[in-house]
Amino acid sequence: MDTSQIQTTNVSTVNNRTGLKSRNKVFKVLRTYPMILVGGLMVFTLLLIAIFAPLIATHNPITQYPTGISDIGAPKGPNSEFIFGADSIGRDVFSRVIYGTRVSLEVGIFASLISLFIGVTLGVVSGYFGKWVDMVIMRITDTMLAFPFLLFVIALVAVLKPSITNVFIAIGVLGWAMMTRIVRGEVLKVKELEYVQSAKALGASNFVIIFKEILPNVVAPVIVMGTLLVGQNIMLEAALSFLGIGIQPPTASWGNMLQDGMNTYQIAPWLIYLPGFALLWATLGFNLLGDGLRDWLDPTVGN
Amino acid sequence: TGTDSKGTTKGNDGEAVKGGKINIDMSADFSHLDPAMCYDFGCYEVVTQFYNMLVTYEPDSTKLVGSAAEEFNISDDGLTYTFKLKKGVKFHNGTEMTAQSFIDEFKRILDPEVGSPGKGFIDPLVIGSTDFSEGKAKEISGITAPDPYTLVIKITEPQGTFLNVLAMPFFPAIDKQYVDSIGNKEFDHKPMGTGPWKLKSYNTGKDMVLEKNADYFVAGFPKLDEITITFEKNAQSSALKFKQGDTAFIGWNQLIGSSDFIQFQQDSKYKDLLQSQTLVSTYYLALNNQVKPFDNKLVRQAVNMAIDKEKLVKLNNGRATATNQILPPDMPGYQKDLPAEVDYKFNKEKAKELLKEAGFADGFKTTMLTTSSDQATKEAQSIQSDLKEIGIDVEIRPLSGSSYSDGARSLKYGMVSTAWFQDYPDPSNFLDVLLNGSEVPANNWAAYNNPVVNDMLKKASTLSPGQERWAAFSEIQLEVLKDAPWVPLYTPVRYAIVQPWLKGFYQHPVWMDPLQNISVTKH
Amino acid sequence: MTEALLQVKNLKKYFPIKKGILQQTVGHVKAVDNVSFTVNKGETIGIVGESGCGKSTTGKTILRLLEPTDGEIIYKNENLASLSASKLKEYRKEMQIVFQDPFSSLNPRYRIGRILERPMEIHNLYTKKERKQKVAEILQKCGMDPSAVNKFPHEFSGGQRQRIGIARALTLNPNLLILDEPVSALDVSIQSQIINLLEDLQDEMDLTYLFISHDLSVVRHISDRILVMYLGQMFEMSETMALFKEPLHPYTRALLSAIPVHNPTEKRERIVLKGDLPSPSNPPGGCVFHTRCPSAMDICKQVKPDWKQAKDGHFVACHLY
Amino acid sequence: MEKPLLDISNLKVSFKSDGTYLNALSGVNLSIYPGESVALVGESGCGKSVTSLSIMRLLKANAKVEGQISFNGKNLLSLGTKEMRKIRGQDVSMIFQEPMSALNPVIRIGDQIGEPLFLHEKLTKRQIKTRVLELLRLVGIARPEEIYREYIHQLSGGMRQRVMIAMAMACKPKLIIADEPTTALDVTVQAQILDLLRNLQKENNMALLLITHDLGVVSEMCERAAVMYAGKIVEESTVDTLFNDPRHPYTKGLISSIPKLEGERNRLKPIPGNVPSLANMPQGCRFAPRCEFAMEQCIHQEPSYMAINKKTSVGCWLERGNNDDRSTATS
Amino acid sequence: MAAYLVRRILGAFIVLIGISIITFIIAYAVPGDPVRTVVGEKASPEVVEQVRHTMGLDRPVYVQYFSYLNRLAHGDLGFSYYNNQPVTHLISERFGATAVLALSGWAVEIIIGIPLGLLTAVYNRKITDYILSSLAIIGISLPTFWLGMWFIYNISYKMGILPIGGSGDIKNLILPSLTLGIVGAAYYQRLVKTSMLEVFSQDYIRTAHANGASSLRVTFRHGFRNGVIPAVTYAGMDIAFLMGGVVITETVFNYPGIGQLAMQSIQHLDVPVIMATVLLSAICVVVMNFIVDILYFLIDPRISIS
Ligand SMILES: Nc1ncnc2c1ncn2[C@@H]1O[C@H](COP(=O)(O)OP(=O)(O)OP(=O)(O)O)[C@@H](O)[C@H]1O
Ligand SMILES: Nc1ncnc2c1ncn2[C@@H]1O[C@H](COP(=O)(O)OP(=O)(O)OP(=O)(O)O)[C@@H](O)[C@H]1O
Ligand SMILES: [Mg+2]
Ligand SMILES: [Mg+2]
Repeated sequence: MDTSQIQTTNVSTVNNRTGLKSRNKVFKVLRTYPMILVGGLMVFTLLLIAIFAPLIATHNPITQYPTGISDIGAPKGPNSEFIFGADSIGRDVFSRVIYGTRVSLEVGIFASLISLFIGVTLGVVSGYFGKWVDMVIMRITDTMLAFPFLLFVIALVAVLKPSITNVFIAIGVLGWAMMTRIVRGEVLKVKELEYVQSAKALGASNFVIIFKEILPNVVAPVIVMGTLLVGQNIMLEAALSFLGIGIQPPTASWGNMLQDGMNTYQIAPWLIYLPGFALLWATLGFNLLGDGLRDWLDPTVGN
Repeated sequence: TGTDSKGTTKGNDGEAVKGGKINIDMSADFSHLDPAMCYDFGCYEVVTQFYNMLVTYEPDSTKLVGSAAEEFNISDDGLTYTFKLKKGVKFHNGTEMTAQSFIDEFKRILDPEVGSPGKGFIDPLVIGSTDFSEGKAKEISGITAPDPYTLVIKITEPQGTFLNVLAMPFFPAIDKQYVDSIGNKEFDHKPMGTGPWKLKSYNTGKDMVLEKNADYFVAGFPKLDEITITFEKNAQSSALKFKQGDTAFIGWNQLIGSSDFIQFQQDSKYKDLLQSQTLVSTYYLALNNQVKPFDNKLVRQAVNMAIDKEKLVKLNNGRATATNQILPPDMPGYQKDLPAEVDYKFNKEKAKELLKEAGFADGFKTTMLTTSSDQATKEAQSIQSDLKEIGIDVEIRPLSGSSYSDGARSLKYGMVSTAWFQDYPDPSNFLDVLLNGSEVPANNWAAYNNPVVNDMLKKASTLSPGQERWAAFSEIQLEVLKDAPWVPLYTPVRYAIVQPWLKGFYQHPVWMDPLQNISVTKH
Repeated sequence: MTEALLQVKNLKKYFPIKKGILQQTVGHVKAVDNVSFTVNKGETIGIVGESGCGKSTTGKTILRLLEPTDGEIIYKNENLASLSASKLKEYRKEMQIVFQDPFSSLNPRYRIGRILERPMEIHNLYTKKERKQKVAEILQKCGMDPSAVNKFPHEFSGGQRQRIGIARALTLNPNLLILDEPVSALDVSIQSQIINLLEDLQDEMDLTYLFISHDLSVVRHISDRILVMYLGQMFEMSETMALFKEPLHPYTRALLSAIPVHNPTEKRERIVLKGDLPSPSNPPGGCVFHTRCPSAMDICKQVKPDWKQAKDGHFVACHLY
Repeated sequence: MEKPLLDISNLKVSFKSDGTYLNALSGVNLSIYPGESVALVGESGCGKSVTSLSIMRLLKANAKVEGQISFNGKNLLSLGTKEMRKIRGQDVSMIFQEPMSALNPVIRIGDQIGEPLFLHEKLTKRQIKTRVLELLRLVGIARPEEIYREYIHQLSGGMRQRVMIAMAMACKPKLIIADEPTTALDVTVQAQILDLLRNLQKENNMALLLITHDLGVVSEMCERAAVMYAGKIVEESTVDTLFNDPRHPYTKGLISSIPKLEGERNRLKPIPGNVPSLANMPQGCRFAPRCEFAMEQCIHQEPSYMAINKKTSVGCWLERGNNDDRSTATS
Repeated sequence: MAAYLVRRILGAFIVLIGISIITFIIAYAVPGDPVRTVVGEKASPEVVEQVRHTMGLDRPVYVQYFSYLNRLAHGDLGFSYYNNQPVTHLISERFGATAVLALSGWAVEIIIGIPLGLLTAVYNRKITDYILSSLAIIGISLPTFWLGMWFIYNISYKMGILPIGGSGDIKNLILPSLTLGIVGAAYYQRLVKTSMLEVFSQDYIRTAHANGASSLRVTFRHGFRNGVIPAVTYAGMDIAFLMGGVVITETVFNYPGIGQLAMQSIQHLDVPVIMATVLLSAICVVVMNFIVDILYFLIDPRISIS
């Protein structure tokens, strides 16, 4: 036999999706894709705020302080007691925004997880098994995509009665269609790859092929999509709350705070500054993170 | 007697201009334009512009005077009502109004096909109404027209408020031929009556244009040529439009938004343009008297004492006065000074004691149904936090439209935050309608059923309007308050803001606002 | 005496062409049409032909990676074509496939160790420890350092990946290896390394190869017998040296003459075929090659030639013989 | 002797990646004379395409190019964008490997072929069309009128490559660079295309730079050939000499590692190891780690590239002792 | 092409059936009694039952569904429970308004989005790209209702240039369509940028350069058409987005369209109208998708064959 020296040189077309081990590589990715860094930091601060909300908040978010409103019911502006002012029934805006972070993240993340779960399951089944299964699932997906999403969610929340659980159930249960499409497309691509064919030739069952060979390779688009979904869902919750069918009081959510603020912003603009900023921060953070991840993970985006 | 007279306005001194057009906003589209179907404040406002009832209220008072009727007469036994109609009154299409025009509307109200909510007001009270509605008779035997300008209505037992009932917008003159030609459903959005205004155009959900009825039977009215009503759901936008001088007034069932009201009040430019009117209405919290823990009187009293009504007034920007009883101040039978034992004053300590006594030292959990408007949720949250202080955990359940009323009727909720506005100025409209055991669950959302009270109500209803009747109802109210079935919260004060160049605007305590009285001055 | 390991009889694989409103099948791509041959133990059969002629499909159908439309695949007296999935699993250990593209043949998510242990996991063979040992052994055999187990596929060059791909195919000790253009994507200097490796492994492990390639020089080098395919059909089959010495089918001749020879001194006469490969969904009638055949006769347009033995062990489907 | 049409001297190209520059080409020298056909052979990644793209100045923005490429006396590397544009498609044109992706899927074939004519020759639309039809016929397309209106996906692989050739021929350039024009094609089609290309080149007396990794193609098509390894030309010679008397161990290795089509089937003699990556270039001779003749010197010092006789230049320490005429090639 | 069309129509039809089933289920599950909405709060139980029967609401679900389908097929959407108007009338009045709004919102998206996409692609990783892309991503992250309120307060009220909400005039359309379009514009920007970048890396772009075409010509003649194809595909789905977006925009601007009607009917549990608005919006999406597919056909010659 030949005495070929085996040196493991890096092939120049390095597929940098995997095997991030060393710290150097992390830094490299962050340097090349600053959006991941910025978005990630923004999201990270939100997570910290959500976790440590009781420590950060200065007031009880649902207590109505008599000092918060004037004699004719006008909310008090920022002052030494309420640093970002009080709302129209005398609650501390700052503390509510802090606690609202929890709600927004909860809705954003849980709803996305539901969508992800349904979307990935259907997408994999549809893409992998093809034929009539695919036909049926894709028709349902088309149908879902034909619905004006917001309208549909509104109708469903109205049916389910607004509550935090129902909001994320409605958003999550209705929001899977796009995910299904993406995952299906990805599965169709991966399915034909030779390592999947090899696994088949080795006698692997469908279960093993799906879970061990295919799923790990659709993780990247799912993560990207999932991140973007969280941002979208946070916005959606706010929109629902703005229309009065989202998170119900006294629970604070940025959306219902904004709604409250919208009615009074001419005399109490501080009611929309902070929650609006928080909402922008969150959606921006998740969008940046998602976009960054996409640039990094999705080779079809030219760079 | 003249039906319409000058309005009581303040500060509008300019010289009135003949004719002219104005724009106003309305917070929502009208539910119905068919008088037989209309039973809410919104549509009352507009239906009364197109139609004339037999009788109506004098401006700024609760006195009934003839409208389409020239004069009327009630027999001594209180069972026969005779109306002499005005002659030469024409519908907008030129047909003449006769007594039959009213009979036709009564028939429509009783017709199950139409499904009118006004039916209960005359069936079975009017003789022959039930037979007609069940299809056993072709005519309502109790309503006759001896001649085209005379209408006679006979009722089965004396009813002090029957004339008030007839003033409700259910019972105007209609042109049956017209209704038949377009059908009941079309009629609901193509109104045609004898009223001061004609419908010029109507874009559902968008706007409605009213046009002067030049042949209106009261000479000189209406004063304006045209009124454009825009449905503007956004209160702030409405306020901005008013500030820009685009709209003539905010009122007429359009509430001034909370922050806009504060702004108007704080701005000297607008402060003087505000007009106010205390409504004959009570906002209250109906406690479910039949279900634990509110079946316990002590608990109900505790809740009565736990709620800070002044805070609610504050949340209404002062556009309300706290109240301690069922009848509103402007309703006969109202008691200025309640006996101490039924005047539940705000007292958290006492409330806690009562709860303890009732066996709920640690409080309990309950639900509160409310409408989904911003103001309602604000107040609900205030009540929620008050009750929290005595240990009661309240879950707010805001519902809109008919899911709200269905919810209330289901008696599933511990508390319902609601309000009642008078249909007519008589205490029975509150005590009988809202607290009679026979009204559970239709209107009696507190599920309050006290045989003693029911009995007293039956007796009082036959009394004709006057001191005796008012006293009887005062007594009933005291009896009710002992049981504390409700928490009376406040009496609303309605504010309107009117451009300085507008003349003739006023707010009426019952419901009809005087669009035909309004005119503009040079500006 | 040679012992037949695998017998392919009248194998057909048609892919439906769907068209119209309800996607009815309006025709078929006859990717493999009536292919029969026998593979003897220990030999290497080469399959050559131009792109799209059905080489890969033949290979995949034999392994039932594609369901055969018709025909028999007889292995150890068992017809694989009609075996149930669970029974098939047993035979899958004994036949393996190596693909062309070294970049898509390894799952980028797993380390090499995992990738090589997976086949044994699937078949529940050996303990964990034994598996690791086995992997190291095989890697060594394929000319790789055993330390490779801790690396990811992307850390290797194309040639190395192809070695790993071969190693994976060997973990289950197969008898038959289907090699679907295993060297086409590699550079010449690496290609020869792999070819040598394959030859060594064959000797060492007593393997039988079905070697698919479009590169005639490679096929010539490695095969004992060669099957020439065109548009899903068998055109010629013979012992390698015989075929190159005296190709019978006009297509084989053209194919041979079209190869650019890298020795400028031995310029040969070239037969340049006219036109392009016909569409496999709509092949010409008669002999499918008649549209491009320099020696086409009238009969070729009408009648499909039979598969016949023109010389000893030299089969051809052509009216010339 | 005639002046070269194209003269590349000491061409260095490096790509910026992660802040550092990787040398893809480190000093390439190559000349092409008018009407001559020259092959550039080498394994994948050795820099063949980079060389061709540098001539056209079509490298990506992350490339740094040094050295000199003179074409007809002009240094292409110092031309303005506008002047360079005039040369592209008119004086020098290119044929790419994958006609399917190198042609625009949404522009009609006729319009694409007409593009260089439109850009460089002041012709009317009708004139362009006539010329395009002529070109289509020239490259052996049977139904030019129809094909003119069709799109690229409607053609077979061979036809597409013919279209590519027609487009490259449109302005009768002095030099055509064909970057692996037949790699994507089947052997029988490849033979047709090579025939066509050779004939057109001869008839129009154009110079041809043929890039390929297939030594067979080289011997059939070209007069001269240059062998590249890891960003350098290691040997250059006439085709006959190159095959019969390869000098560089790499060239020898290449030739011996290819299975023969004739004669005995002997065991192949592969070149051991792998092509080094750009980031890990060996210091001395780049081929040293794989070279069976490697000496101490090879590992430390890069051999210079020089002509060892009239026909051949080699960059190998082994040849230092036995070069025929001791003139070093342009460095 | 004909077969493709028919198949496409068939597919769309199946989707429509799916839509009708889903809307029906939702409407059926709506809490509260629609009969009450019709007859009002105080009607007697007999009246309620009577009306329930007339409305056919006492029949089994599937019978109700099929009669619904049957009526649909005859273009009969029933009458609003809330105000008794024929639903077709309610919808047709508002549909035009919404269509105008959605289309102008779409125009805003295109007019802002595509040039931005082109610019950011051409100046990829340059300062222009960074600035414009940042703006775009902020645009995507902006809550629609916030933007709308901001416009009303600052542009309509403070500056007094444009009317505060309402409809009927071009002036009424400007702010709502900007609000609707700005968020979507950012999507187009991203889409066009991504696909243009991909196109720029394609071999045929290199070919165009090799032929001596200028950058401008390469971008527009060779790149643009390929680059906008994904944007065209997106346009179909975008309609679903716009139809959802109008709910908020119309609410904020008091613009009487389908979105407002939908919100209102959900609040009033006006089942026939809920069903009709959702159905109509979905039909719009299906039809637009269909049109987009045809457009796709015309732009991308590759598809017309396969
Ligand atoms: N899954 C499939 N569906 C439809 N047609 C197919 C499928 N797989 C292959 N074909 C068709 O079958 C024919 C034979 O394909 P196959 O891949 O076997 O060719 P091949 O000889 O391996 O070609 P290559 O040298 O390009 O690998 C081709 O015409 C191809 O288009
Ligand atoms: N834009 C670029 N950025 C970074 N590296 C590049 C770039 N273009 C080419 N390279 C690198 O330059 C080297 C030479 O590439 P080139 O394309 O010239 O190879 P080639 O000889 O044409 O190979 P092939 O036969 O595969 O076409 C390769 O290592 C490649 O990865
Ligand atoms: Mg193949
Ligand atoms: Mg190349």
